[in-house]
Amino acid sequence: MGETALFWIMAPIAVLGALGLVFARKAVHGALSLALTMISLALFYIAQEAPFLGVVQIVVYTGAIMMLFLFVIMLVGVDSSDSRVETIRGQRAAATLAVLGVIVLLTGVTVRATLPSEPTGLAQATPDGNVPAIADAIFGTYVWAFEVVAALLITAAVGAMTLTHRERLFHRPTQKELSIKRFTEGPPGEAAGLPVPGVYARHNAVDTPALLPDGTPSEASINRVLVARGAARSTEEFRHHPTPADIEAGAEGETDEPVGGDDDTNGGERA
Amino acid sequence: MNPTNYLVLSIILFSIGAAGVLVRRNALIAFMSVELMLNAANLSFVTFARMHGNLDGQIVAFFVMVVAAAEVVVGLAIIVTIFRTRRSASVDDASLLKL
Amino acid sequence: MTSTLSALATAVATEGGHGGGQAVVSATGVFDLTWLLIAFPLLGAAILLLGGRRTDRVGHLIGCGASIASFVMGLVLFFAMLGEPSDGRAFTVQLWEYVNAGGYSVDVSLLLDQLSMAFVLLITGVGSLIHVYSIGYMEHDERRRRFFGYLNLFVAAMLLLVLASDYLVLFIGWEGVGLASYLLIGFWQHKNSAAVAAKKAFVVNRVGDMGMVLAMASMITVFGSTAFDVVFASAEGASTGWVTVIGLFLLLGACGKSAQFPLQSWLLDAMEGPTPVSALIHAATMVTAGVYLIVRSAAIYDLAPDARTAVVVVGAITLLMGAIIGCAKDDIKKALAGSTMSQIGYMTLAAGLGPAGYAFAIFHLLTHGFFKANMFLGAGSVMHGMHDEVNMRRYGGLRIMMPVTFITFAMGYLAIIGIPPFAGYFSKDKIIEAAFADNWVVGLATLLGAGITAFYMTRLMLMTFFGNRRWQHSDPPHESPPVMTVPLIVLAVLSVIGGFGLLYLGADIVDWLAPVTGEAHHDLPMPLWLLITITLATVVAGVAVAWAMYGHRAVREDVPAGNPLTVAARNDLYGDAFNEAVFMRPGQYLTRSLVYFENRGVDGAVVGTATAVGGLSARLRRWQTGFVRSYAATMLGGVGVVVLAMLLVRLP
Amino acid sequence: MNAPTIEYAELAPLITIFGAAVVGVLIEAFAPRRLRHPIQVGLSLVALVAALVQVILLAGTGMVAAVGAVAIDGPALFLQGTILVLAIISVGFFAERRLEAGGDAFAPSASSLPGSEEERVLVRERMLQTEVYPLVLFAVGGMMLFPAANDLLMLFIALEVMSLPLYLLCGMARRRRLLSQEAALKYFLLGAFSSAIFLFGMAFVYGYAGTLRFGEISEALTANVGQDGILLAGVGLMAVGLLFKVGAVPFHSWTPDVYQGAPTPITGFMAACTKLAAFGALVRLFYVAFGGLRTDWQPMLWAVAIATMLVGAVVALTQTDIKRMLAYSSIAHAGFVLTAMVAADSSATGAILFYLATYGIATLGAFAVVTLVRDSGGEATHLAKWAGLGRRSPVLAATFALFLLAFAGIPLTSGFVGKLSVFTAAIDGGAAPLVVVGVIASAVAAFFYVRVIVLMFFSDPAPEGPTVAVPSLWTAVGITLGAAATLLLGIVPGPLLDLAQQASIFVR
Repeated sequence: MGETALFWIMAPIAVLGALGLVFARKAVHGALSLALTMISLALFYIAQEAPFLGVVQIVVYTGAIMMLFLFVIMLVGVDSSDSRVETIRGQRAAATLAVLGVIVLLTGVTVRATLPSEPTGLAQATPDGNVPAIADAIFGTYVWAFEVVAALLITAAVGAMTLTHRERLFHRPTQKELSIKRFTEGPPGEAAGLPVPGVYARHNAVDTPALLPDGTPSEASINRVLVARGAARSTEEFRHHPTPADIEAGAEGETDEPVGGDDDTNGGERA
Repeated sequence: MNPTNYLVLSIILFSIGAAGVLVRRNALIAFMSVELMLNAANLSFVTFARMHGNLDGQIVAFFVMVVAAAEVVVGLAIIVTIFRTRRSASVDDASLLKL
Repeated sequence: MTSTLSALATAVATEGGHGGGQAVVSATGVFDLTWLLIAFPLLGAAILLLGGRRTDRVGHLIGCGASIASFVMGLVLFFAMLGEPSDGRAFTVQLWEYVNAGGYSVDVSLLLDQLSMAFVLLITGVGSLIHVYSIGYMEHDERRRRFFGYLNLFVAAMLLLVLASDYLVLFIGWEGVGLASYLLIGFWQHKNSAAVAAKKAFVVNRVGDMGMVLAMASMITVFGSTAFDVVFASAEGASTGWVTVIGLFLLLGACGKSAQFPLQSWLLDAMEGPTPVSALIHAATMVTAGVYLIVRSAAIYDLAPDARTAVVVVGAITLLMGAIIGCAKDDIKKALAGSTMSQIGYMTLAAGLGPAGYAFAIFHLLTHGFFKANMFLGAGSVMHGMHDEVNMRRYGGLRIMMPVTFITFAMGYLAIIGIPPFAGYFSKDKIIEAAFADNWVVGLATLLGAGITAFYMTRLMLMTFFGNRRWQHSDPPHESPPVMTVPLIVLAVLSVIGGFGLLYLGADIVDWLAPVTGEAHHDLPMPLWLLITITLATVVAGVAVAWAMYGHRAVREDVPAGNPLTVAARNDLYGDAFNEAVFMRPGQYLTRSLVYFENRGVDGAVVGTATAVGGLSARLRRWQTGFVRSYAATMLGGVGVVVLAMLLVRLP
Repeated sequence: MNAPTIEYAELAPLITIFGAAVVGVLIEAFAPRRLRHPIQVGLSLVALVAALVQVILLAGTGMVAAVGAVAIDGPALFLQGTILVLAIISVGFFAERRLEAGGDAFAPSASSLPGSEEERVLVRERMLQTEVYPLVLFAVGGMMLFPAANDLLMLFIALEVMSLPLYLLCGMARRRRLLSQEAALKYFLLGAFSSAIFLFGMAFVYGYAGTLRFGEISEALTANVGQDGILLAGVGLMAVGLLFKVGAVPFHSWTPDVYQGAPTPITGFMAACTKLAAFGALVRLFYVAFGGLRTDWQPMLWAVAIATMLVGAVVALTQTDIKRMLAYSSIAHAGFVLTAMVAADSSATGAILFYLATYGIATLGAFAVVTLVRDSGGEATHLAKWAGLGRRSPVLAATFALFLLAFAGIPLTSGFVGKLSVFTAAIDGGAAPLVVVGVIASAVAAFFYVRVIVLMFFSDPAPEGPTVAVPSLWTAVGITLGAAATLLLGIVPGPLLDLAQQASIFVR
């Protein structure tokens, strides 16, 4: 009686979970629905005198395998969702037809078969309980299968390593080595590191070259990637070209700063 | 309880899994659908094991889980590789080989 | 099981169960060495083809040596065979067991009897002459060694074909000669036409091979074996329906290899190969394999009158068709090829007449081998002297420049049109007699064929060796070197005395073959002298018409193509115009329509089928969309079908 | 509980292979990089040869080993031996390093991004992906186990052991890596799909018979009245899984795509060995376990065989890529083998074994030739590029022509004898109409084989055509062996036919 109730409660949930997998737009939702189905299946296993399998189902399948799926989904992009538009002509119709055909055929066969209305049950086959009996079978009758499965697991590990693991083939210099190299090989001016970008009078940003103490802008202060992308400001923009008027003004005394250069005080702190 | 109920449930789950392979573009979902099919088969095995009163079906189900674990690793590795080169996990995008 | 059957076969054969069966005994003494016949040329081919450039300088000598060695071996066996009693001349030599799959086994064993002996001598004898001739003909070809390798390969395969004692082993030789022919037709592969012709020969021959394969499959189904002895012995016990089916399948195979209607189209194109090839393979030997097959399968055809009728009809159609095509061609080799078709039609027709005709078919095959090889080599000699010109409209008056070629060619010419006492007279006349004895219509067809043969061969002769000179070369045509003319002379001698010799000197060919083919005497519906007179009169008429059209007037260099009215208006000779309107025009139309049919009809059928299959292929190919989901859908559909199929079987 | 007895002597070939594979994995972990390639190649060859010797020593055994899971009998040993021979030749092709300037056919590192700087560096440094060899050994182990499996569980596990490494290997091509990875994805998804179907069928068969052992299943076939539907559906579903592996229509669609995308030596290995193993398993399952249902599965296999032969032969006609053409040809050949299989005559098994052996050798050779015809982009697989190859490299073209003629079943090649024996078996088994279809399909097939021969020998070479690379001894020896065997088995097939016939008794 209890089993019947369990079945009629959990079976629809299992089917819903399965449908969720097929209809969810986001892969994460699909994976979670599948986990739901698997947990219901685990309950069915336990109900059908297979407690060991029920536990393994939850621990290995739902716990390990589905988590692996989730990891990969994260890697691929959690947010990506499938468009609902079918691009292959006739695919949905063909799929529906084929799936319905298979359901009808197989269900027809199963329902028509004269199966015993009550199962024999495993009480006789497993006098010492389920787990010892399974252990007996795995390490007795099916020991060769058990041994061969090892090949499968090694293959999986080796395969995953070959396809995804990038071995570091060349020695990568450490920070210490880099700094020693800078001192021994680089120009003495760079020994203390490159100048930090940003012109503090009008800008304070990575796309702006630093002005060296002599007032010239330094190209080395800007990230090369920005230059390559064309996102950096030209150093020319900041080069100071003294005009005759400037020289004259400079001779009069440094009172007349250009307009807009007043925020010098804000950017005065050098890190 | 009548084994037929479990079997019909397993057939339905199997077919839904097959449908998933057929209609879902996302390689991960298609692959999860295959896992659903394997699970459905396992349910049948467990049901039949109980029906016949021998453990063989449960043993098969156990080994299927092991095999599935290995298969998942390999499959996900292939999918990740494809994703890294194409930035897409859609099986429809992988259709250069044809005719 | 097989051994019991073969024991049975031997028993039946000893009793003379079917047409002239004789006891087949295991070979002893010199006959044990029959395999050497094949081994010599095979070894030659192996040395030449695998030896690489090292054998370049002596390649042609090795090739000739292998062929001649085989011929000498043939002669030794022949004389040994003469020493045996006339009904004890069949020997088998078992070499090794080829296939033993389940209840079906095939031995590679050779059968040497009177029929295969005749072929062995023809193949090795004419083959050796052609090898020698090729030394001169291919002198300037840098791939001569390879050419000789292929020729040796051909000889080996052809010998295997005629010496096999099992249809399957015969089929291996059959495919072997096909391969050699294919390689040799396309030997000058730099010519696009040669490549196309090779392809066509291959394609058409596959249709014939299907016939062979189906015949063998039927034999396995009905008799459980393809060995000659078992098949022939058990043929009598089989239903007429099956025997007829086997006979028809074999006929299809024969049609493919022997260029008989409706599979004749490849032969004309095959002339793209070097001329010695045309002489050896596409005139003297390979194309007669179909006739050999039918005669060898006498025991089957004896029991299947319907299949025999089909053979006669095919032969009659081909003989007329070939002759008419021969009239239309200006290319000397193609005219000869048409003639070959026609002559093989004669043989096929004779073979279809049953025991009354088998021996005559082989007789004509042998004499044809002599004179046709002679003429082809003569044509080659002409081409050699004319800088590879093949168009007869550019020849003319060559008899003075090339006297040896002319005289030898003339012998062949007289032989083919059937002037006594040249070889063709005896053999063709016998066929015409047998045909008349069988049926008026068939007889008339052979008679008409003889007339047309006389016409087109005279035309060829006149256009080439007589009349005005239509060639303009700085260096005039020259006679070929002795290495080429000596084989011509030998073949010319054979063309002269071959018929008479085979019929009256030593053993009569008919009696010689009787133990294999059986014998049947026929009653002519008219006195023999009258038939001979009518035949000769027809031949003379053919010659006369040709003389009137080509010997009398200058041959035009361009191809006359005006419409008949214009021609008649321009032409003062109303007699000619009349001739043209009454005889030539219908003839030309017939010719044209035949050529058209040949090109469109049969080829069309082949090409059409190919196109249809190709279209289907392109359509099916589209299923391969590249989408893995479509594939999965196909698979799931397949699952439904498979499961349904499994369930449906139990349903009724 | 009693300790199970495992017949180590009889299982020695399998243990050797799996053991060597595991050692190979350890070598990957511990051996210095530069030594890995020679060690792996040597190890693989030694293991394969040792296993072959063990198989030969076992000849004549007829027993069930490993608590009933593995049958060591004629068909199993014959196929194991053949697979090992083919694998030895294949390893030679994998080890070929002259064609790619120091590299082999595999990506220097399957994990590097195609076209990346890293890949360029790896190519320049002549790095090699040596994990290939242990993976191949695992696959060989699975293939050897597959036709020997004597219960359903073993059958399923062997199927996976054989398939998983192949899925991985398909994606490791050095050139055209996107196509290669796509092939791996397709093969994997469809393969997993088919094994799920297979497993479901297994569940139904178990549901009917209540046992996994083939022998017990065959005894149970008449027992359970009223449940036939379950059994038949199960047999159908299981057939689908196996027909997928042999590439029968309508489960063939992966074949051309995967064959084209995979690295060519792997394609050859797969085309030859997978087909052998899968047919061995199919025949054992259907003859031993489902032999009593013969009349039920025969009509279904008739239909599949006809569709397979015709689709394979017809679609191959319009292919323009040599690898795809060979793929369709392999589909057609699966159909030819099915004709004998359908007949289920006593001589059928021997004929199938012989056919598979000869087909495997010729296939391996043909794909090896494909690796040699190259242009700047790697292998030149487009048919148009093969035009006039006979003039540039007559020996190579002639060898390829020999393999094609064997595929076409022309006399004096092994293919002819093979075809003859399967067709004879089919006729004996009362499947004459099937043979007629087979002959027609062979005739159609002959067209496209000959088309290639004509193209090679009678067409003008393309102006910028491919060159024929000079291979190292590895490939040269392999191709020579293949060609010699093809020719020799066409002229003197007797000994091997006898061997196949003697080996055709299944232990039950």
